Amino acid sequence: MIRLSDMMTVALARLLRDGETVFCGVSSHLPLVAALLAKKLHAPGLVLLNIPGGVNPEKPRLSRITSAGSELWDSAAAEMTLAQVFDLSMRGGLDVAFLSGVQMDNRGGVNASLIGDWRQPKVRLPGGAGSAVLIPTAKRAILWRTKHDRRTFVQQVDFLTAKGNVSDVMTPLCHFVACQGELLLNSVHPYTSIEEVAENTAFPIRYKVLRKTTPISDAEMSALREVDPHDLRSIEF
Amino acid sequence: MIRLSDMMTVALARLLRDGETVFCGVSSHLPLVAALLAKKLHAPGLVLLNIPGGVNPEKPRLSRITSAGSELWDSAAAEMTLAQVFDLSMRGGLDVAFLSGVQMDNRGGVNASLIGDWRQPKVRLPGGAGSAVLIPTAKRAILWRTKHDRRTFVQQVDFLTAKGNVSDVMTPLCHFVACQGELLLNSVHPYTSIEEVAENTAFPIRYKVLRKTTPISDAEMSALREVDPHDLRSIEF
Amino acid sequence: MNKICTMAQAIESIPDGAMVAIGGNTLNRVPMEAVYQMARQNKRNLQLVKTAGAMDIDLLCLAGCVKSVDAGYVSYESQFSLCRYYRRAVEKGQVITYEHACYTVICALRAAAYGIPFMPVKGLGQTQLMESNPRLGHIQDPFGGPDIAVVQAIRPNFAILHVHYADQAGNAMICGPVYEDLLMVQASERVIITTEEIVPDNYFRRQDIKAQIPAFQVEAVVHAPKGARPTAMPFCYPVDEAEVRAFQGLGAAEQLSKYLEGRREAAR
Amino acid sequence: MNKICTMAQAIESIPDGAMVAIGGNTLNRVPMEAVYQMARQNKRNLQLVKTAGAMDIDLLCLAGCVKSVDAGYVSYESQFSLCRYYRRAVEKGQVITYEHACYTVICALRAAAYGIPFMPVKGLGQTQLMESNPRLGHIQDPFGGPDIAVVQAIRPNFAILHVHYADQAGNAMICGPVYEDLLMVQASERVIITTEEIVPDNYFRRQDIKAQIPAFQVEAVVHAPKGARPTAMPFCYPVDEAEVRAFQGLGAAEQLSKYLEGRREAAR
Repeated sequence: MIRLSDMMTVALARLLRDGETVFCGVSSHLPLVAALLAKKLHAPGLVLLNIPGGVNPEKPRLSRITSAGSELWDSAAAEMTLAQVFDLSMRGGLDVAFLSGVQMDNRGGVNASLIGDWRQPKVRLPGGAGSAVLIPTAKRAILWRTKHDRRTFVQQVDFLTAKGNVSDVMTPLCHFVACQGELLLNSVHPYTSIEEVAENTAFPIRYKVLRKTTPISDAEMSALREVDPHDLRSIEF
Repeated sequence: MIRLSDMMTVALARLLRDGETVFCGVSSHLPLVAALLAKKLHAPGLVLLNIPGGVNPEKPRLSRITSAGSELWDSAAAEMTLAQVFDLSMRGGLDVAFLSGVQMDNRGGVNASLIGDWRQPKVRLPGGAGSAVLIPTAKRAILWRTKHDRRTFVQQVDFLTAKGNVSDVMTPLCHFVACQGELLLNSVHPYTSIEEVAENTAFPIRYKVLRKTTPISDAEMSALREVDPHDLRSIEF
Repeated sequence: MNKICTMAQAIESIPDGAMVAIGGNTLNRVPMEAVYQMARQNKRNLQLVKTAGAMDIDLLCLAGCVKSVDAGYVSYESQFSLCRYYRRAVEKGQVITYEHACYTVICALRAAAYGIPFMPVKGLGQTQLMESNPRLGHIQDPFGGPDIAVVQAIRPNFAILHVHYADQAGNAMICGPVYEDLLMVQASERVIITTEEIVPDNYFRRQDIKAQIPAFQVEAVVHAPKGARPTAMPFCYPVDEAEVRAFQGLGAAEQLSKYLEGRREAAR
Repeated sequence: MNKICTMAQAIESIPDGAMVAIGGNTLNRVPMEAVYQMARQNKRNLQLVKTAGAMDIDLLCLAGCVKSVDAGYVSYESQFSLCRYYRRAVEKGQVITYEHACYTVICALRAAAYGIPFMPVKGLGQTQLMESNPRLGHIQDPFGGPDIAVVQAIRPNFAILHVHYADQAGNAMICGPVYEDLLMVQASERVIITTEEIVPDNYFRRQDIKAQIPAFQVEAVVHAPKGARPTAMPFCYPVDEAEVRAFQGLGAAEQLSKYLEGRREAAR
């Protein structure tokens, strides 16, 4: 039995390349573990950037409560404040930003702000954090969301918090990739089907070649357990 | 026999008030000693800011070569980089900036840039350093110049490097104060006369009340020797 | 000059309606004891400024202290979920949200620190923040490039920070992540420091230990051991989860004063 | 990744015509060994960027390496007097001066670091710099305030800094005054570090010692003990006055190669 959180984390890790600068923000345990996993597996030179400003923390003991705490600073070799990490992205030097949202559409639009009309929101959401500037400036903005349902993957977002260089969207069911401004289904995870994905997605599912996501290898699983022994990748499930 | 450098330094120190933030830049040994003297005498809460970024260095051992070296950093309690010191002035938080120039006119204009036309300068001077932004933004810009001659105190500067909140100009011969945009003679130093000042000044000398600069007291002289035992205040004489 | 005072005295200096920047990030190194005191003193119409806030903003919203929030993110992380008092206040129209990217808060504070009216911001591409937040706009590039977004300066009346070490004059030092705290000092008119420890006068005059915050920028120093609780203080204490949950469980504003009284007792 | 290389290799990567920001200030912590190497390699048309330069700019002007200088101040201090080779080159029209306030250099570097085309600058009031320096201009405040001066971004192709400690990956640390060095790292496309000491790989992974310059921003690391000489290296060595005077006494460019050869011998 493959766990959704494991599949998502491993699939995200595979998207990262050696030497890339990768930013993980608040409430981002799952991609944080994915970045650490990639570093352990195939991307030892990956540069992890974060809110507390610790560049490349070495085997951090992650906190269950926050992905913006000093545990990402303590074992870092260098300091780069959040402001400087944003600056890096603004001048074109950030390779990957991991971001999320409450609604996403198939044009790469993200809503993390509110439900309803912005003049009088029905539901006030947390806000996009870095999204509005990172999604347009990071070379690749990778979106992730631990829920895959029709309330999340919508025809049109209620409010456009951000849009731009979205390259991938990872969900518990599948992996979308951006192609000429449209999100195409790239692969469905081993335990599900295109029908289940379509059923839970409010926008039309389109694809070029339909793949199954490669199952988690033993090496991936054991590395995953090592970088995340307390299973923080699963706290949102 | 009063030395010109001693008189200038003491007279500058008297202009500084307790609690003021005071900036001294490159090649500024004399006002640097003046600020340390004021701190010792009547302004213990004066905050000395400088290029290396040491806030309020404690009894620094000044260097003969530079007023921008680490000796102003070592014994400082806090760090404030040059960029931050400029920022402070920009937002209205700098009380006093000490600045100099090669030409000054009686409207508070300063030239530290060049002699001749800027398109093809006859003489290239060092440049105004912080002048162009500090003279307009510091609450009081105090000018000082260790030469008092007609080439320095001109009718009109060849090039306007900066102009703005000049409050005082201190020379080896006298002290000008700004009054409604004009430099008026405030006092002549004890060893000279208004005639000598006028002879060495290319702009007309005007004043409201003509004073003699108060001579250096014994307390001032002994404090001066203490803060500047190696006589760095005199290196430009 | 000795700037040490009580928390009550320091917070009394903040008038209703003030714009207040709060240090720390989410549940990390937030000056919570000062936040409690603002609620106890029943401040009104505060304009809060923060990149990423959580319990601080949530509590002040529950207490009815808040007029507006400039922030990029207002929520707890992971299992602590959303800020429901904040949400409720916004949804009822009691609190105005100026929604930013965290970075536009940083840029707005930089503009204030640099004494300029606005700051150009790269990267605000397709986003409705441009229409919903009046502090954002566009400007022409005088050197011939394309138009660029700008954010208006935000100059808080107060910054409140919790630090590890401060001396009585106000020289102060944060260990570990600084978040936007140092920028808030530069950007704000007045600075209140709450500190785990008061250190002797010459503590910072050493080559290897310099205060990041110079005394002359600080107006008040409050000795507040555990002053960040229940948020985490790096190298000192972790998040007090029970305390956060107790707060989240209050439900109504009426329960808050009892909670705050309890916190006062705990601090003794 | 091991980024250690020789000074010759590091400097060879700089093409003629490059814009180069040089660390340090006046005669303090300037990467002089790298400056010597630029002269030895006979670079041409360099565009130098610095707030306050002295022997670095003077030497490169004598060597004929310089096309333009963006700076607020170019001179020695006190008894070392003016940069006469620089002056001569400017007066002869061989070198273009973009005269700044030191702060507009800082603002221009900030603009580059922040990825924006220009930076508003408070305080450029009545100054002919506005007409003589094409990198300065004016802009309207879109929020209704008065017009404000702006400076165009300066994004150097290279920053060259001399530091105290660096590891082979490029993590680097400066002790004492940082001047504009850290900003230059953020603003520049490529960064060359020369260092007094190469430290082991895990040297910086400690709570109290963090590199201020992260490895990923650095392209080359050169082990250059005494690499700032004859300028001062805080906590290491003072200005070598005799050496500065020897340089000032050279007179003509023909003497320079012998001086540089002598410096190479001394560095062995």
